[in-house]
Amino acid sequence: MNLTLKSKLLIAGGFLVFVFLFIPFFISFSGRSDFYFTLTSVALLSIASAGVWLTFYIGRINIGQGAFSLIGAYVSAILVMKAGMNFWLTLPLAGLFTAFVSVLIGLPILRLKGVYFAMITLVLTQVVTLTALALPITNGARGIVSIPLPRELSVFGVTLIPDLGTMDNPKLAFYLISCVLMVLTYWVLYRLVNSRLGQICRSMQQNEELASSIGINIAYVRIIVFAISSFFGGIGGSMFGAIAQSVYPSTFQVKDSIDFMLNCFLGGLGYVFGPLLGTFVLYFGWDLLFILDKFQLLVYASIVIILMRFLPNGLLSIRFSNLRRKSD
Amino acid sequence: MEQILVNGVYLGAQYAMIALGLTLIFSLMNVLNFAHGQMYVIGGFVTYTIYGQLGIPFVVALFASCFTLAIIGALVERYLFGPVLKRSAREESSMLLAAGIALLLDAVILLLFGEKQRGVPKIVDGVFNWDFRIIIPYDRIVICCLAIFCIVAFIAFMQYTKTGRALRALAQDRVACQLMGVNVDRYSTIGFALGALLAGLVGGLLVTITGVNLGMGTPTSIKAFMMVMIGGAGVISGAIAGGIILGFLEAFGLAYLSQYGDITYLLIFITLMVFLAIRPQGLMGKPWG
Amino acid sequence: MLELKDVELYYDHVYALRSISIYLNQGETVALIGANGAGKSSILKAITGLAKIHSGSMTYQGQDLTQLPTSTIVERGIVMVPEGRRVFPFLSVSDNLKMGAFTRTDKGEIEASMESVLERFPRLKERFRQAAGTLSGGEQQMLVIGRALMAKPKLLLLDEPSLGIAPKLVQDIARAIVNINRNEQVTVLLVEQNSRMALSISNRAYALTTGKVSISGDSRDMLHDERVKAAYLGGEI
Amino acid sequence: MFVRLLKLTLSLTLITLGFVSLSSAQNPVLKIGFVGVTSGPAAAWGISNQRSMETRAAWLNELGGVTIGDTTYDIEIVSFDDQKDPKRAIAGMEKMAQEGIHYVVGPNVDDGAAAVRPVAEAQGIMYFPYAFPKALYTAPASNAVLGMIASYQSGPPIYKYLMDNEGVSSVAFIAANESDPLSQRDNGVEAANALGLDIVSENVTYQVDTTDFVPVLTPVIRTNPDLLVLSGVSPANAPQLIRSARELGFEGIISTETAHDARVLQEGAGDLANGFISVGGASTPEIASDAMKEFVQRYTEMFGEYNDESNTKVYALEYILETLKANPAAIDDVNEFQKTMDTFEAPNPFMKGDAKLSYVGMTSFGQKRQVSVPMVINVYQDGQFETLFVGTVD
Amino acid sequence: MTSILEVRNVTKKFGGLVAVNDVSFDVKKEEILSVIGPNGAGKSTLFKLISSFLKTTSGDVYFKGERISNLRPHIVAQKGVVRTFQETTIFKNMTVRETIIVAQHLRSKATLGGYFWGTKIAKEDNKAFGIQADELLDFIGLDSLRNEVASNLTQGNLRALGMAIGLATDPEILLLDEPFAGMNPEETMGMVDLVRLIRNERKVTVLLVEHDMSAVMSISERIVVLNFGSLIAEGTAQEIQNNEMVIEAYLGRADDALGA
Repeated sequence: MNLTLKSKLLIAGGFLVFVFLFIPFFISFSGRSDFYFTLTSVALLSIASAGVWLTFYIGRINIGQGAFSLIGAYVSAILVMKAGMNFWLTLPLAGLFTAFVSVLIGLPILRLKGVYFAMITLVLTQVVTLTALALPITNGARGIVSIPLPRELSVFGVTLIPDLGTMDNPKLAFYLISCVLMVLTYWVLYRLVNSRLGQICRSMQQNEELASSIGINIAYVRIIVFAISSFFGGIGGSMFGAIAQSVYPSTFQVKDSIDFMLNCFLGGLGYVFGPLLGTFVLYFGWDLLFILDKFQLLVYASIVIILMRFLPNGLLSIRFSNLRRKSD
Repeated sequence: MEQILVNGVYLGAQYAMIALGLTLIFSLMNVLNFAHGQMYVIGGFVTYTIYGQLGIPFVVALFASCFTLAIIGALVERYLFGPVLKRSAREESSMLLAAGIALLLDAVILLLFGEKQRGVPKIVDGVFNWDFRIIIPYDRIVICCLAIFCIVAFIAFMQYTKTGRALRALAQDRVACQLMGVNVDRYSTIGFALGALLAGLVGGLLVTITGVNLGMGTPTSIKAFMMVMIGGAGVISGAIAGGIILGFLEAFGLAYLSQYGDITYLLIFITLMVFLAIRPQGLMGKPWG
Repeated sequence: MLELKDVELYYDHVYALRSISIYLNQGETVALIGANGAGKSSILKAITGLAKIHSGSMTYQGQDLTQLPTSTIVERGIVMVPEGRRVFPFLSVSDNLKMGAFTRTDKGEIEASMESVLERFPRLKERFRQAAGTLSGGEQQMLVIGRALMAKPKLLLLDEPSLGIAPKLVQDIARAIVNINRNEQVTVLLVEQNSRMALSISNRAYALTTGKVSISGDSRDMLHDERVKAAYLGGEI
Repeated sequence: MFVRLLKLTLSLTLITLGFVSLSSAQNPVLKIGFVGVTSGPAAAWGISNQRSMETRAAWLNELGGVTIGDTTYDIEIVSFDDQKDPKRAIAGMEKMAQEGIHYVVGPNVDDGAAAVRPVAEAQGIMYFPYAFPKALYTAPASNAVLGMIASYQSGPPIYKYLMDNEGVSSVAFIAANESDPLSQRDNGVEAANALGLDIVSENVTYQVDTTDFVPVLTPVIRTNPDLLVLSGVSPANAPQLIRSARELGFEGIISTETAHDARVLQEGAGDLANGFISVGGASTPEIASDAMKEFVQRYTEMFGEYNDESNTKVYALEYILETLKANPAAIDDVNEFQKTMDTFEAPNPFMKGDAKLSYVGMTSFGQKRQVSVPMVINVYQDGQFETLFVGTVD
Repeated sequence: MTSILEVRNVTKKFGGLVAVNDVSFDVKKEEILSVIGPNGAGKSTLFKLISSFLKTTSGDVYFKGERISNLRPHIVAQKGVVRTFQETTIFKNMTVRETIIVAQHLRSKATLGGYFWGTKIAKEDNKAFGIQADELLDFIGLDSLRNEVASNLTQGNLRALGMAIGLATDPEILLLDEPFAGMNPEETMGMVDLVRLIRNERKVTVLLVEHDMSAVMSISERIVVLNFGSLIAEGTAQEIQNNEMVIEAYLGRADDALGA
């Protein structure tokens, strides 16, 4: 697992080529254009899952990411529909607003640990859904529909993203943009985990008392990390709203929050790219099992349980346990 | 007003019973059993099949539900939770496992019992009506009394039998329990089976009033979590208190807040969040850690 | 009655016991003394099966103990009073005592045992219905000893019974241990830091340092041994 | 461990491949899609939908297939469980496009139907949702066809009928706190206002997962309305609501604008459900044709138990196939299909008499984006639905 | 010598139980002071009160004249009062070197954002952390184990690591929680030397809570004895060894010995 810089760059480069060149080629070659949406979903959901993973990194089980994704989706939708803003401007705003909300909520609840934190976040998803149902600005249960496709984004006259509404294949555009966001997210996550902040988080995950005894302001770091994780959730949700061109209180639900958590577990909590792999396997797996018709859910659930039973530390742990066996 | 109190008592009694099983499992294994609601639904369907479909007396159906769930609970503990808890360093793994089991049971329920809402014939006909101030159907009175009786019986069991005592002791100190000669593995299984049995019992009782469908599982689990959190995780008296409190909150909220739209649950949830942020151990729980 | 030969035990990578050999005769009181972390408690854990030993043998009344689960060992009559008193805090005194009789099937005689325990520790009778967690340290210590007696032990293992208890109560407990040993014909293995107390009520003793037996012999002799005093009150190393 | 996992996946793949190869037949296959909810709390909606399609498809195949233009096709139903999650619904619609499917039935709920719109329009898919938002069917939206009678269409005639025949003058609404029911309630309130009914309660809602409705209904029943409307009530909740209302002493009329299953009502509410008014298809004895009776029988044989909701849900497939027959060019071109819709007319096989299949919706949507299903208003009586009256939608 | 730390009438109650009862004493600059007492005497509680991991019921703790009781623990650490834990409290899954690098948190000059972007200050910091970590590991004698995961260390090495964590923060006063518990005589001797070295070379004041009498006697310049929450004696090793109350508290009273 101690890869040299060169091989790391090689892997990263390979991944980028795979995502941005190989997959579009493969899809146009095979004609499986339905994979675009599936993979776009994987990319966006893995962004939100990355946030959940980050809260695990400071030792908290977060079953509330759906709440933040929903907030993000609504912020963008409202800004686009009511203020006529360009979607690409609302995307960061959605993330920031979500982060702001998470700070307000995090201040009291981040003191809690274990099941208690998990339960509050689970309730949080419900609270946001119910709030969306009750508020006039979210249009209640009727949701916000017919949201126009994102307009073009240009900086100093240079068009960065063309107007998606006039494109022949917005699916490819959404796929590429989502993948860019995903790559950015995991780049941030990787930098973060491998920077000093990552070390501090790990020290807090393992022992908050000792961390505070060496002068780390644990309350502050917790809030920062929670805000970042919610930011990811908001970004993912906001993009989803843009693709579906509609947002409902049911766009993200308790089930989604639980799925985000499962993605992280299944990929492996010890690995930065665990949530990415977990999201891919779970989401794609569900799609593949589509051929099983009414046994789909049964087989899916069985596989989750079997994985959990025999690989309690996540899918990525296979690779390392093999490596270790060899080196022994 | 009288009606609200009556509604509160009825809701409280049924909720308390749901929470009891969950809290029992939590106290023994430190596992939040996400599949508790699904177990409740299975209980309902078993009673439906035996009492509603085959026409066998209700009491027999109820026992069959309890028995089925006890078996399921024991198997789940023995072959899934037990090994995973032993092998995995993270206690969170049990949460994923529980979520997976919930999914699996959902799938099994759909395949075995179908998608429709099911109901059974009323066990008692008629409605008690006191001058329109208190209106309560007789079957609700019967079920409410049965629920209270079961709660009392459960407390008595935990309080006065050797097994009950061992389970309570096990929840407090596993090692000391071993030193008393308790086979902790076997008693963990018994405890889990008992928790599942309670879920099945409530499912069987309530199918006579609310019917049953496969979608009830997850919402029931979440409600049960809330009650357990209000009262304090892993404490039997806390589960009962949590259930009764939630029952009354619902009854009052629905009566007085209904004209403002559906904000009862929003308010209950927000109150719960604030309450837990201030007092994470709940009303009667032990501080975490 | 009980014999340990060359027992070795380690947790992860840390040795707790290195080649421990001790024995107990029927009816004796034997003390294990030594500083914190010397391995005294590990010996008791090994005997009761709470910790699995890595090598060596343990026999009790001629039978091998090493492979048995704790519950079976308790059924055979080896009962341990754990360190730190470990009462079941939310159970009443009466329930705690009843838990002690968990392995017994002779229902009728359990009542009699209860009577005799309450007679021995009258304080427990006063608090019979109270939750054990509300008792004082000394009372809790009496409770755990009483709880162990409820199992009708043949061999009683006591882990630091005087720990954190007011000096006045230490006497009561010491007296109770002597009494149990004599009147109930229970063999006692006593682990103690309060070496003066332990040596004065035992027949023989082993002193442990870092997982090994360093001094052993007759308790009376050891009570006056300068080496023992040095190990406890320091001075020059 | 890893080997074991591999083996498991391998054997599963083989099994599924086996299934796929078994289902191959002589005729070319015409795939029709279904995207809807077949698991979870709302599973009943989607499953009755899917099953009615499968029953009809198997029946048609047994008769030798469907001839469109010069070719005779076997019909294959490809279904996708969207788990009532709009995100999954989009994936499902993409999957349909991938399978080369241009005609899809579903989704079953508002949010899913709204979410799949961009995909359907981009991919050239006509879809037949069971969701009522007008935005889905009015221009510029072009590819959605409402598969049943909308609440705002069936509500007014029901209220009118009840006003005229039962002397109803006050009405109370109750709805689940969810998209579909709430919009149906709002439509109902509007309609009732227009008719001059006295609305005594309209704000009360309940959680979708409520199992005990007594506390929810208590304040509504206190207002003592003549008519209690259960807006957009799901089949699971209807019997419970009816039972609770009756037990609380409500003696007026209870009605809804959605379709229900007699068996579920009987089990859940027994005699208390007598007089419950709902909207149904055409299986009531008064109007059911022999074809409908045979359909019910085949459905029951295939799946063990009939679901009365399927009365309405059998139509979408029939419309798709009949329209394709009328214009074979539409088989892979939805523009042709849309052109045909304006003039299409065919006999309705499921109804007695000379009822016609045609597309309607001009009044509600300004374009023909709704199947014309007989608006059969049923009343439940002792385990059966009886026809109260039959209306039409234009 | 001046007092660097003053404990003034500190009392801590848990419910009805008085764990620490009106305790006052001073710690002088650059001395080694031990707090001893039988199990349950309130040593650990006192320790937590000084490092602000627990809030006092009444009374205060002053560090260089400034009140530090009831502040948040990381602020107390920033001021230069740093505690160690017993061996169970480490970052289990980090290597020894990593642990020390994290522990130098208080020396960092760059902001957290700076570390993320890899600014110049952050890079310098990281470099300095590495160098200082290696130095410190040399000093404490763990240099050969620098890449070992902490949970694989032996008890003695863990204790040394704990001390190194404390030292990495550059403290003025180091509070050691039972540094000799569970060690054999050789290990204890090594640790005693290390503590002396820390004081002599790094000019750190040391306050330790300990069980092992022989080690305490040999290392401490002064000793404070607690029994049942109260301070019962204070003085040099010699004075303490001859104090009747102390002997009684430790060995039990003469009349505990009932005679067989």
